Amino acid sequence: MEVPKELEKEADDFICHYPQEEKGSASLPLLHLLQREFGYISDDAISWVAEKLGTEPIKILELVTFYPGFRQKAPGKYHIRVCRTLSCAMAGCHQTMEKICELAGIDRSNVSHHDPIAISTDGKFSIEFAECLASCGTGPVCLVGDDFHEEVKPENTEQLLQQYK
Amino acid sequence: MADPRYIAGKKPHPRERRMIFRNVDRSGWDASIATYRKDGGYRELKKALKMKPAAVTDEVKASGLRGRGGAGFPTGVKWGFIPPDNNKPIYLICNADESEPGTFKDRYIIHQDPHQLLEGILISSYAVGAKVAYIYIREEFPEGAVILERAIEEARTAKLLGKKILGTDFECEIYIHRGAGAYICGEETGLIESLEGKRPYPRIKPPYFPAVLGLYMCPTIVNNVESLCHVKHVMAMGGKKYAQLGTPRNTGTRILCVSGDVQKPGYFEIEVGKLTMGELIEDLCGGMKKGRKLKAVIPGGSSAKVLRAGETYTIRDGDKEKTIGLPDIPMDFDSLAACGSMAGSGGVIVMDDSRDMTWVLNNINTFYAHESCGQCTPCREGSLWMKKITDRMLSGGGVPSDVETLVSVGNNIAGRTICAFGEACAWPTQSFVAKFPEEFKKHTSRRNIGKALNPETKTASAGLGD
Amino acid sequence: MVASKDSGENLVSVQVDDHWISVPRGTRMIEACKQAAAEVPHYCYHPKLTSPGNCRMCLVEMGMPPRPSPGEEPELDADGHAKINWMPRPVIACANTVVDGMGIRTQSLLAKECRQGVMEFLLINHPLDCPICDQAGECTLQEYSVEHGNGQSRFLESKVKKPKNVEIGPRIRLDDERCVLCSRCVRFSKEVVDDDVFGFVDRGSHSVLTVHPDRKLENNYSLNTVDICPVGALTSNDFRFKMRVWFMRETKSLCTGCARGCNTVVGSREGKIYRQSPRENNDVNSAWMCDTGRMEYHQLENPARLTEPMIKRGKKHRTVDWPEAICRAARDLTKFKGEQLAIIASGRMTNEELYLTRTLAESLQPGVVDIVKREGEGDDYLSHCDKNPNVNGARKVLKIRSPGSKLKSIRKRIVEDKIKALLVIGEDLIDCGFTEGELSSLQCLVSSHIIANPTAKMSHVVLPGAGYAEKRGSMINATGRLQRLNKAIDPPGQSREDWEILHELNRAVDGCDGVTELADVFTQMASTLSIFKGLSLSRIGDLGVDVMDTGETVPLLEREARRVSEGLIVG
Amino acid sequence: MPIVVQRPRLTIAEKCYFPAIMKGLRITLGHAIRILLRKKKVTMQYPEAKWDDHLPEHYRGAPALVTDEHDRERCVSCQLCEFICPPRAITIIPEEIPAGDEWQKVEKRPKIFDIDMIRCIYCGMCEEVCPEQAIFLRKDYAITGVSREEMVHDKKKLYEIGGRREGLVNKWNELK
Repeated sequence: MEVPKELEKEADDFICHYPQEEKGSASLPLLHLLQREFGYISDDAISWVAEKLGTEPIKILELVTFYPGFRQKAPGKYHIRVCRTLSCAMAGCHQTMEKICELAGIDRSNVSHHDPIAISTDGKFSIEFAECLASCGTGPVCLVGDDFHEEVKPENTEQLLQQYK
Repeated sequence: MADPRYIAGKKPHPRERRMIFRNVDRSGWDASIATYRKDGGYRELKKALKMKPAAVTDEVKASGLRGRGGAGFPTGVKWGFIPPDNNKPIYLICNADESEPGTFKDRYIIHQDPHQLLEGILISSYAVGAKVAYIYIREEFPEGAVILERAIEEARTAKLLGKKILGTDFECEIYIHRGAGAYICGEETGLIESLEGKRPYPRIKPPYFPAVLGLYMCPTIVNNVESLCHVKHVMAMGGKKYAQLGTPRNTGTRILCVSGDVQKPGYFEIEVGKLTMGELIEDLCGGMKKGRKLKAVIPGGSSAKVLRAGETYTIRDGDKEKTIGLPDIPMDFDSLAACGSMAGSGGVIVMDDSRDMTWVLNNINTFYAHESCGQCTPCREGSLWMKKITDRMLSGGGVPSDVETLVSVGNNIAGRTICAFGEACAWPTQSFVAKFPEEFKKHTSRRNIGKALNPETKTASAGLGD
Repeated sequence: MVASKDSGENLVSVQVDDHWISVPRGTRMIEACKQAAAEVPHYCYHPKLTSPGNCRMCLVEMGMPPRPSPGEEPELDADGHAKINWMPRPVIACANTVVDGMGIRTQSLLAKECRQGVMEFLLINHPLDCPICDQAGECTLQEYSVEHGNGQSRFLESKVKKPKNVEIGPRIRLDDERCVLCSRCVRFSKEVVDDDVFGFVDRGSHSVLTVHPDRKLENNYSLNTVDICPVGALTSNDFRFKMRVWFMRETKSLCTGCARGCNTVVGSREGKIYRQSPRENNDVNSAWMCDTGRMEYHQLENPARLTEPMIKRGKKHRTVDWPEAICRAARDLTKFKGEQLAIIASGRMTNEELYLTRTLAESLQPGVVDIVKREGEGDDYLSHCDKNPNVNGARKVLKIRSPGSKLKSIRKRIVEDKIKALLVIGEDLIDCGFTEGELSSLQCLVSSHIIANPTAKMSHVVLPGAGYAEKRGSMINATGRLQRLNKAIDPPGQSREDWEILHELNRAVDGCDGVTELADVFTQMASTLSIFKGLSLSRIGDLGVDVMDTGETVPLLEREARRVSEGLIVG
Repeated sequence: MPIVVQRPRLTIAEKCYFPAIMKGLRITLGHAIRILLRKKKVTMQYPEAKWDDHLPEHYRGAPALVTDEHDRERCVSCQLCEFICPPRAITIIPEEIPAGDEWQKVEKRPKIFDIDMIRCIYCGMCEEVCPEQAIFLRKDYAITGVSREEMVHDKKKLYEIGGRREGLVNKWNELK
């Protein structure tokens, strides 16, 4: 794994946000950086962060597996997270999910707790359910990468996917 | 300050009293520091810096401001817990990990008025003596993090951060710390652990009270976004004057977020207790959807106990006791608590008569099973068990003993865990089963065994904690 | 209040299950209950580790005396204690400390319900594989489920599947389905041996204990995690599937791997040792021991064990009976006196054996007596760099000033043909630099060993001795503590406890030594040597007594004491 | 707590034993008459004739190991039978099922399982204690041999006698 110079610089800046002897605090920021750069957190990335922060690799693995925000496998080019919590579910997020999968060619039959992400056959889209995205008044909502979309009813899904080419 | 004008269609309801949300949906408003300052921003910071820190805390105490994160603990009292003889650094953490389902107020504050939050944080840091403040923002707000980052840069350029703020000896740095999608990071000690780069396992209290042994074992104050914004308004109005807003033990304004089966879901800033549930649903949200009747309301985020339409409650009104119905409940901390639920984080979820309560509970259980951190036994094992029972009920495998088992599992969790998550995951089960027994019986009666009553279940639970 | 009158400055009165007791201020509730004989069940709590309070098994009902408003007298009960206000919520007994006037109920309905609830939660996803699990018989999950469990399961769902039979280090296997996530192993590794390799991955009900694939659990103290694991999640490869614990006889003894003298429990059945684990002694080894020490017992199973006394005829050894061997050894040795004779004893011998060697030396009058030095690597925890378990004994009993210093001159004088006879006890001289040529030039070489070795091969008389777990005796460790070694199994074949061999030799040389049993040796020793004054073998007790001040300290114990003083652990 | 049992009060008829003796004699006489009339046979010409076909299901003959319907070894060598066995007739040495074995999931099996039939008293405790339903008392009762060694049933012999027994066992049950 090759970590670009600028990224390393950015990582060092993050480490400075915390007291010198509490470098471990920068674990989450560093993992975010690496996920932004590589799309997911690889085993190498875990070792890199551990070394950078002078901690045991298991301590980083603990975090990566705890937080659903970190992925351990490469997602599609656009990663979609559909909110499945109560208000969005009442607004029809499951139908939205089904429709997106249908349009993008994603088979979710094999997702499990340990592997929640399903990827389209062409690798363009990947999708997973997320817990509350905190916009319950405008459900169903979803995140495509860092873009937030509100009121993604099944009928709006085609338009949504077309924004990502 | 002139009265703000709002974007067409987003005009606040006349019953609202906008303070925190004053600039939300305001026409001609943006998140820049220039706009904020033009509107009188950072004046309260200047005012606070002229006072002694203790005096600022006293103002907050006098205002009666209660934390808006969920527990409703008085903010000024919390600040007062920092040991007076402390010689370790003090930290302030802004809890922007808004993850209680049904709550969506922080998003608007952060997106549209980040400087209000920064000002609140600076005033509070000054009051408690913190030189470093962290904003722990949830990962699901990537844009919010960018906006806050930009706002911090602007504030730094304007010498509102760093050393010698506004020419005084006050120094403070604010850093953004992004979470990574964990509800438990909303629990203050869980948040602190997460900030320390560990798994966000909440700490045991005693001995780890954050105000004494918090971040890096130093005194730490953790406040919700909305609470910190209120501090600015407390400074603007003065504590005593602020305390006149709302009702005596429930002062100020608060933002209610309504979602679910109403005509117009949305956010409403109201004076605490000056509005009833019925008014909220009928007047502010435009009533229930056409042809539908109100069935149930979760008044304070998904962990609050559900209230059933048609129920009556006995609450104290001064010295008298009175009996009221669901629509008459004033939306304040004490009244909702008296009705057996809680004001929590202000997320009101409304359900109409088309909803199957087992399905609703299953959705909530799925959330809590997924979000349990797994540190302590009852919550780790119980949350998934409850989800599995409701899963089975929905897919037609319910057995008569399930209802009793569900409640007893809930009872075995609530009050026996390290943090309040135990209650949060048990209360929905306890209240739903108690208040809608007929719906649960329907799924466990011998007649319905083998019939999957809700085709959505499969999608609903797929991939989440089976 | 009555209680505060008779309690000292640092004592507080606590009511446990309706009885008032006095405990030191700062005592954890769980320890107070223990003192009141109301044992509170627990999984995650361990007195030597910090308390995370995660298992929730020790929930009890707690009450406090009310805080009276100024000027108001507190309401007193019949005993003169302030009335207790019981709290509606249970609290954990492991992490909370007592305060004066506190009440604890361990048997109330609430406390019982809590335990039953937690027990049920722990069992729903736990596999029912007690017949296979090595922990069965000493598993707290088993024990508490009998005491506090439901008797039947209400769990109709499928259990969570987790990794099984995971190799997490060279000596340990992990079964995650059995794990109750108490985090004792995590805390031990981090807090006691500074090897923070354990961690939990995933979350909620799916949380799994593991190590990073690149960073295994291989420190020399790893097997302690197996001991403290309250269930069968961590099992020792060495003990795994060898023996059910209920068959084993437990003998309190010592590890003789180094001069630390860690207190141990040896588990054996029908003449075979199956495991050796640490026994708590807060003056020696806390509750731990190193992996190397645990494995020591395997030397006793060496296929090259000597099981019969032998005499060399020509180039070959032939087996003889004990009287013949002893007689021959005594006859040969007594031919030589003074400068012609040397005795090389061992720092692995017990004080009693050393004492009998001393009396033998008094009769034989050898020119030199020495022991073999055994230096190795020590660490900052327990393992000592002196690998002889009883050098201090040799110093005091055999009066050896500088162990091993005379070996060189012995060699020299053998070559010079000045030393013609050698008595070697428990040491392989070839290992210590002697050559076969040197040994073969001796006219008389009598040696005692437990395992066949080149020295035995060169000896004219070979006397098979007993391994450390096959004999009794006492030793003095590096910090000057006199401790007792106990016999777990019989020595194999005709081999004998070394003190008996030496006793027989003494008798053959000198006629009578006034000894009929081991305790007599100690009694004689106590009357001769001042440091043993007033002691007897039985008076040493299971935990030993300090007899010397060596000025040495145990790094691990010092750190532990510091953590106790900081209130992090109970100790 | 001791339980005090009241001695029953006997009637005069009971105290003199005579009716009881008469009752016994009547039964004996009845049997004698029936045999004389050849209505019932009580002597069997063992070993030419055997009881085998009449043995009840719960008959306690030689203990033996059984396999399940997939011919999988049921015994996990928990050694409870060895523990409970009153005459100490059972000797078990467990072993780990090596990696790669088809049934590795169970992890443990007996390497050696011996029952000394000279010691065995056919009490059935082993069957009762077995948590995996792996050991059963079968109908074989005529266990003979010409040497002590022959009287020790090893694992092979025990499976030979035991055969197969169907039904789900804990260790293969995914739910357990």
